[in-house]
Amino acid sequence: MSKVTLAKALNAGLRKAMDNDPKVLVMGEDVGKLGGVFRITDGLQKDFGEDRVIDSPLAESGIIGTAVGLAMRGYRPVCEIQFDGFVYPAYDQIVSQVAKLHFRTHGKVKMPMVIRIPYGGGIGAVEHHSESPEAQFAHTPGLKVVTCSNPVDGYFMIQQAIASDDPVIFLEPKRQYHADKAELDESATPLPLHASRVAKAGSEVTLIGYGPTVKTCLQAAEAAAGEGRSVEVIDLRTLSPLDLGPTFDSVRRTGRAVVVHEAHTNLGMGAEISARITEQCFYSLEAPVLRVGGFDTPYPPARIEEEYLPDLDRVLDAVDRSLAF
Amino acid sequence: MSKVTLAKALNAGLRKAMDNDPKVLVMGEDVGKLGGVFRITDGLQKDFGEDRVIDSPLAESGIIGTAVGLAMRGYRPVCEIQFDGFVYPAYDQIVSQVAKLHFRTHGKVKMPMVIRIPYGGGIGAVEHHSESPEAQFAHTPGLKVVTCSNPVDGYFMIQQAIASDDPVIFLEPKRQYHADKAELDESATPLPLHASRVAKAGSEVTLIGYGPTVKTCLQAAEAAAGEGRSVEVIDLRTLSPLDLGPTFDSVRRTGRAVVVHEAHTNLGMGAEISARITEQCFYSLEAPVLRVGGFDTPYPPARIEEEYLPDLDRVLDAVDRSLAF
Amino acid sequence: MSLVDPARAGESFIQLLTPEGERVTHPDYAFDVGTADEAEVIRGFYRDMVLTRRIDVEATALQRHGELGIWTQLLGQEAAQIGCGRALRPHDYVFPTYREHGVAYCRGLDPLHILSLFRGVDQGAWDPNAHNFANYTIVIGAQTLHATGYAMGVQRDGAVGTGDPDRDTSVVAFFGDGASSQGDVNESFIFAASYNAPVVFFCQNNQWAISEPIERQSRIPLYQRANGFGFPGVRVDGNDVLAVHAVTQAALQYTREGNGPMLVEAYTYRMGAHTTTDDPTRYRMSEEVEYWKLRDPIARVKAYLVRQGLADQAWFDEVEREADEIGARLRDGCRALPDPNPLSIFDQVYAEQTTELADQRDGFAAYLESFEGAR
Amino acid sequence: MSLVDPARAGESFIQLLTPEGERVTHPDYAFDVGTADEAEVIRGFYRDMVLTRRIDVEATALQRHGELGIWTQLLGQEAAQIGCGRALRPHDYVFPTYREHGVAYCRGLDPLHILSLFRGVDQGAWDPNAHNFANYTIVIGAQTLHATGYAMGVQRDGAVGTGDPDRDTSVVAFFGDGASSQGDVNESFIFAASYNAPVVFFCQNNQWAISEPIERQSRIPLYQRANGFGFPGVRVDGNDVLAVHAVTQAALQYTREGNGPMLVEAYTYRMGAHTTTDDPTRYRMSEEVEYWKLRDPIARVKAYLVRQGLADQAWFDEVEREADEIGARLRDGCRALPDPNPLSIFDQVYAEQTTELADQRDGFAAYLESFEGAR
Ligand SMILES: Cc1ncc(C[n+]2csc(CCOP(=O)(O)OP(=O)(O)O)c2C)c(N)n1
Ligand SMILES: Cc1ncc(C[n+]2csc(CCOP(=O)(O)OP(=O)(O)O)c2C)c(N)n1
Ligand SMILES: [Mg+2]
Ligand SMILES: [Mg+2]
Repeated sequence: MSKVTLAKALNAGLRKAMDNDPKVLVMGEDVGKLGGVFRITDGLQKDFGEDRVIDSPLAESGIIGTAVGLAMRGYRPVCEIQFDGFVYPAYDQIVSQVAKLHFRTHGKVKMPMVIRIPYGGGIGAVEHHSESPEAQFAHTPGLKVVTCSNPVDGYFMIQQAIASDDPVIFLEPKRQYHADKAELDESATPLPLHASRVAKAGSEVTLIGYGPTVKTCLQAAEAAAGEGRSVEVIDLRTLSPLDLGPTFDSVRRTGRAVVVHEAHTNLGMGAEISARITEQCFYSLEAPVLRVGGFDTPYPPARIEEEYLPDLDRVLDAVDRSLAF
Repeated sequence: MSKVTLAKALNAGLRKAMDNDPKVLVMGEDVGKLGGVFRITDGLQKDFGEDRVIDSPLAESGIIGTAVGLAMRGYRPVCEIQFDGFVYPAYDQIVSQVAKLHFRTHGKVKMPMVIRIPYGGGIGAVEHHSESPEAQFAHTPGLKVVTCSNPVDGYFMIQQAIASDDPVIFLEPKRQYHADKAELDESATPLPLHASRVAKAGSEVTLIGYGPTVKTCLQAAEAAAGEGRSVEVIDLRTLSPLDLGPTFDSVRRTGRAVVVHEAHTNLGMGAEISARITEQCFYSLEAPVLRVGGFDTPYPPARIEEEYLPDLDRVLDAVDRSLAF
Repeated sequence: MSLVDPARAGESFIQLLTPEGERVTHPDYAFDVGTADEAEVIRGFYRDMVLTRRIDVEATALQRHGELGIWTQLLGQEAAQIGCGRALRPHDYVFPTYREHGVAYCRGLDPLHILSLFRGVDQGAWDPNAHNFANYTIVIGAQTLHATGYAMGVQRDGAVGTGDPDRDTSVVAFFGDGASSQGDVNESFIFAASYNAPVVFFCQNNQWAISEPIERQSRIPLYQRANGFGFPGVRVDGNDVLAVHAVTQAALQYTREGNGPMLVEAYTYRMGAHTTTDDPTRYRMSEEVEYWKLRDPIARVKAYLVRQGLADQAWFDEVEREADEIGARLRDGCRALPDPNPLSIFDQVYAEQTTELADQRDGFAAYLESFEGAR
Repeated sequence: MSLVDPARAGESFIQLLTPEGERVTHPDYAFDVGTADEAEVIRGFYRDMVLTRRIDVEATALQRHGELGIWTQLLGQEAAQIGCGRALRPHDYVFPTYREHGVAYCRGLDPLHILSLFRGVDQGAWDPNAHNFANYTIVIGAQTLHATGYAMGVQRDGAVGTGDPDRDTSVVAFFGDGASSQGDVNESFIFAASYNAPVVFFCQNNQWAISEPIERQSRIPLYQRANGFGFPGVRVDGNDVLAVHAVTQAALQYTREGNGPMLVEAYTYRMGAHTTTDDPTRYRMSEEVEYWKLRDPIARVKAYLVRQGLADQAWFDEVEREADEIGARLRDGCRALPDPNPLSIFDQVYAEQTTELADQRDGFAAYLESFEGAR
């Protein structure tokens, strides 16, 4: 047992997956010698060689398109997109090929591909380096979409994603890469990949977060506890398929729900979660599901990103508003 | 006054816009001599020349990317994407450039561009020819997204979209191109571009549709009327910004709402509309907002698309379920 | 900025059989059938082309009769497809567009699979590994990257440059003249060149991308595109099955040996409409079509076989009879294709079904049953 | 498959001033300043390069002091940028990447605009029409299509091929060696060639795309990419400001006259890190950097000026003084840049504000005020 960051945990998880299965390949821009701009693939090329850790030409559609062919030849490519905002040149290959080949062929072609995307804001970066594209992928049938909020999940989920025979968009909250360390017991039995979990139990309001906002939600729950309010926190982990069982259970108890994400509020995950909670828990709701998200503007310049991102205060404000209904 | 199809109305609207403003250009694949595969640009190249009606090389990113440059030089490009499923190669230029240039430059660069997309299913086509990509664009700040459901709206809305200094994704329900004719009074005063409208008044359930589903909703309202049920139908027309004023008014009266679209239900427009109705009309709701959409599978082969698409029966079923709450 | 007609201009236009059916030689490429009987092979090509054309004609007719939603005719491109298809070895792998019915035929794919797609019964759901023939790809150019990635896999499997003919493998990426403008196609050139991957980029330049002439896509002959990426490109008379075979064979060998990719431009002509919904009279002159009719890929082989006395009327009749048989089989088979079960779509999205989708399926099944009950 | 070092190999590597500061001639390209005083012009280039380098050094230091979030250093690329920038006419139009600080300087853009971007105050919000210098583009390659479209607009305005030097306009698209792999860049070649648009594609091949060497992107010299698209490409010594100027001038003229696009590859070297967050010791050898230090673009001009007696120490000192002044101005100016008002973002999304967004703004304003009240 040792304490590791999310970055190290992901690196260890990738290494384990490559050790276990010679068909696993890592590919992307600067993933080789440099180990990726966030060092998530650090040392892998040295140990597994250039054939398995592939520096690609600078072309995202090329990365994903060739990964499709590699998968058809029996490989399991793990593609890195350098930053969230650079996934769009590959969007066509992802939504029209990766997502559809299994369906098109009635399962004769499988797409065991993982597309790793460092995502989200809060790192003081320039444009296109702080986006949250999850809703667009979750809206696309044929893709699975997951995100981890902590090192332990990072370690296990990346391996589960690689083991999956379906294509998985694997969203890594880049702000958390080097933020907090956690004890990692590699022998523990992980939750299934497509399961959400109660991160903190509570009884008055259900706070639903994922990826980078889980930490904010937990802090909010703590702050609320200080004021005598009991808040339950759900870490969604899987965005497609959604596992809302624990959320429904929770809302049926609390009657109130607040969804928190960095992506634009309009048509973000919060919209879907709100719609489903309302469909499934209509008679339990004491208040409409509230949403705390990025505003419906492009991601702003770094000097004001902290105002843009859902923070502790905005989450608490929403909790208060929910309770006030 | 004459009776025209949607296809003819759009053609007339384009022609009018080109007549009025020499900066308006039409560009895309096969828009010239052929007049587009749906003939929406029929005859325009003959009358306005190859410099204003531009057949492009076969590359969607190229079409939109060069249109950005043309807009920066003072032109107003109207780009045709041949079919919905072929917009994705241009997705990066649309979401990272077209949508963001105004924001990036604090308004110093305007993007008066229209991206016309024949969309939706029901025409018996092969893969990628029946998609409904509206939610992805509506989720993107900086874009405006509209869709017409009838020839009169087609005629006026295309001109309003071209006149707009913001980029407009203009979704044309291709199934309706040649379906129904309507009287077109070119001298009438149109609704503003970003306004929804009550397509049929009613009192018991609010049915919300747009583009190709408005017709289905109106038929459902009629069928329901036959069974003594009064259904109000809203034609949204504008998907971003959403104009939900008329919807909220309606739901405050009816207490029940059903949203109908062809796009996948998960994270489709219905999710956002449900979330907003619940937020704004919480105490008026007698039932959760229900959604009738495409299923969360890729668009199916043509022989079963009628089962996939929300049809009269599925809409009526949802109306019944809403009333049963 | 207009293209010189290479059929007249010559340079890098490889031809081994003239439109009149005369054999000619080329310094770099020879028609080589190894130990096989040459006349037998050429008769085989003729038969392949006639049967392919018949499949195409039947499918076009089926579309006219409402049995198919649409059909992508290959009329005029038989030599390009058969010449290439017959140069392949079984363990080579093909990534087609949506028009390679002739290649599919060479690979042994039942044409009913293709009709199934265009009828809207499925989306072309054949097993690509059954014949090393990938599924049709409709988004222009996307498959060229798939081919390149597949070839990168071939490299990783050590199946290139070993000298063992049963092991060394090449991958063929088909695309059209219009497709050459797509970012994906150019990126596939870059990846293949960068990794030295064994890909033959096989471009059927049929002069048109729907209504747009080749001049809109390129101001120079397309085979020269390869120059910009550092690998060889050649232009072959795409209506000459012998030349296409010879050039493809050479290209396959070049790539199998580990020299990296190669581009073959088969200069041909789309004699029919783009698809059955297209109306080419809106954008091209009938003289052009007439000009190309004189270059018909099948006629010249027939002329050759007749003049050389390599086949008699009985033999030609037998091929026609075979074609009739195929036609009948397709007509019956097409009409007999069962419509899919709407519920099946829910099961085909993922390898590992999700609870969400299973629930959606159950909900829809119950909904459908409610009608059964009502009846 | 390794690139020959063209600095040694010569072919199509245009050089007019050697690293040692000797003038040499080239059969096709001459340094031509028209009626101006040549020495004056070269001194001007020297000054431009020194000041540009100083801007870059100051910005790097500001980043180290936490005043900028990140900085994209141009160290080593001064000659490529000044040589090109000074060949432009005012009505030409430039589409930069994120590293063309030297070109920005030539166009008259206040460097504080650029610092503003990298400080995170805005996203590079300058008015592109103020200096015919478009906004920095961070998504690799995207701007090459914008440049091509802009040039298509120039054509439609009749501002090409008229022979009137005050009217004929060219558009310069900057991009890097890495960018050459992007679909967008290749599509821009296709569109520009197809429409004969007046674009100079100006590639600064600085040998690296972050950690990836040029060999990953191309197996042949990059300027030859143009061959595949049917327009001319040349490679110039990108560390030789005279050669870059001469070649760019010729390329601009070629495009202005209506001959269509042209590719210029400025063969140079990124002497610093990719950005201030990059650590190049992880992926490249210090010998390589040493090798290129001997080819420093500024040192060779200084050697030339000194040896030819075209500038004395007092003059060099004066340039240094100017650089110091700029440095001081940047340091003060950067720290003084006001943080944006968070509420401003809601007003910048659309030309015509939406009710939705105005409501969102009001809601957020009220929320912020609730804290004001609470204090
Ligand atoms: C990305 C994309 N854009 C547009 C289309 C519509 N489309 C189908 S075929 C075609 C023309 C293709 O021309 P070419 O590549 O020359 O192939 P050909 O049809 O002549 O065989 C077009 C524009 C498409 N299928 N995919
Ligand atoms: C589409 C896209 N993918 C990835 C990146 C991340 N990125 C920024 S700069 C860079 C390397 C660019 O190399 P090159 O084109 O040679 O330009 P240079 O930085 O050397 O000037 C990369 C990969 C990006 N900005 N955009
Ligand atoms: Mg073609
Ligand atoms: Mg570079």
